[in-house]
Amino acid sequence: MTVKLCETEFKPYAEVDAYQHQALREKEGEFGATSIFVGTMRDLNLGDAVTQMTLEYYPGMTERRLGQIVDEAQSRWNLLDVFVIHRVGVIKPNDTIVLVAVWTQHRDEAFAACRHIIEELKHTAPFWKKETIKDGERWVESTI
Amino acid sequence: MTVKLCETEFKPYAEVDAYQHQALREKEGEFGATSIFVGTMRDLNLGDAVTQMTLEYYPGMTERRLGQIVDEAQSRWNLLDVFVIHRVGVIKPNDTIVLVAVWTQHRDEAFAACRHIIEELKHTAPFWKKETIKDGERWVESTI
Amino acid sequence: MTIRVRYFASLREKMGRIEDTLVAEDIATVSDVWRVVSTGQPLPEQLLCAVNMEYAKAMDPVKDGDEVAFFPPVTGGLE
Amino acid sequence: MTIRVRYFASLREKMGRIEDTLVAEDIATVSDVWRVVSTGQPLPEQLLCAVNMEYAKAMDPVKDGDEVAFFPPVTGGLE
Repeated sequence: MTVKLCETEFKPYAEVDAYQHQALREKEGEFGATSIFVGTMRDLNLGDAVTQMTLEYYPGMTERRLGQIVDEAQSRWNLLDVFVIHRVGVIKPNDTIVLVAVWTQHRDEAFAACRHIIEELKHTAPFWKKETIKDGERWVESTI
Repeated sequence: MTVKLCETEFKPYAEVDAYQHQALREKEGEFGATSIFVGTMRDLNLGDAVTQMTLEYYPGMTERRLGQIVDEAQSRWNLLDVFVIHRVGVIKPNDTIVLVAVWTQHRDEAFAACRHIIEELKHTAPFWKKETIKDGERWVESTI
Repeated sequence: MTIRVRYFASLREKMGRIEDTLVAEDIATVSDVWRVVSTGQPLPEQLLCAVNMEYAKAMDPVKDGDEVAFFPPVTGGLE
Repeated sequence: MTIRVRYFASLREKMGRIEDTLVAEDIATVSDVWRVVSTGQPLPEQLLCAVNMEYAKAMDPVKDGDEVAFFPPVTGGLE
């Protein structure tokens, strides 16, 4: 299980590939399903062109909350491994914002856990998004 | 939308990465969600150690059915792109069997479509699995 | 009329051949095709059929030049 | 007792500062902390609170040395 925050652009597929080769080497032949979610910054939100966003976080608490989310998923499903990367700071359109990868024996639990983690992350991890649009900057209000 | 069968080992994350760079170049900034499922061969099935399997298919019909599954998903959800690779022939434990990647604007439709495609594929695409175990070979019966 | 009949997986092994070419006049449905290639057996309920690479039912019609396939339930690569 | 109070995002901008260090004796709950730093305002219902980096409620107790944080609803990176 690994959770990390990242202040610069990262390549989600190279990261997953490298992680699997390292962290899951002992579990080769054991995992049958991997569910991955990648969230990417769009250049449009609420009808406005967005040129960049800044993701503020709470150093210490954000990592802790992400770890708790993964632990909760771990206790609910039989997960062989989980890997989460979340960008913080200044983010440009088409940059990856978040990667969640879950390895399990069977596909049901991989999909369920990956979905659960991304929803918990979205609704409970301390991140706040400020967008730069034509008219200046705006904090984005919470949406469900 | 691309569907392909593959007779030799493939690297799912390198494939997704390359596909996204090519096929989705015009849609950068437009997709916000990517849901990926990777199915990997396990070395254990039905309680027996499995040393390899052979995936038989119906050349022509299998590709056609996979294309229909993707088209159906496309008509049901707003999908920006879909990429599917399925191994056929002789497969070893820890080899990737199937990759499904779906790009959308929002995460709900990415998860739903990816899940739907993998279930339809599992239950309707003409593939038959023969496993090599200690005592010889066996055709695997359908399970839901 | 001429019909190409193909078999897959465990059925292929059971039939002992990968395909047949039927030349006959009294064939109207998928079920008829099976009766001929199996020398009189009824079509087993769990067997799947396709006509020209589309799933078909026992009573679906076949015509000259069609490709008919019979195979066991599909199992995918995933368990 | 001494309590470190931190603000994030739009609340940080509204407060005009990133944190306060409270030294006071009459503080028992998160709500009390807010009353002091906001000079008497009640805790807005939509504001979130944490004590020592765990989500907390208005009436949760605070003690000497705690870190208390206030922030608007989280928005994640995804829309």
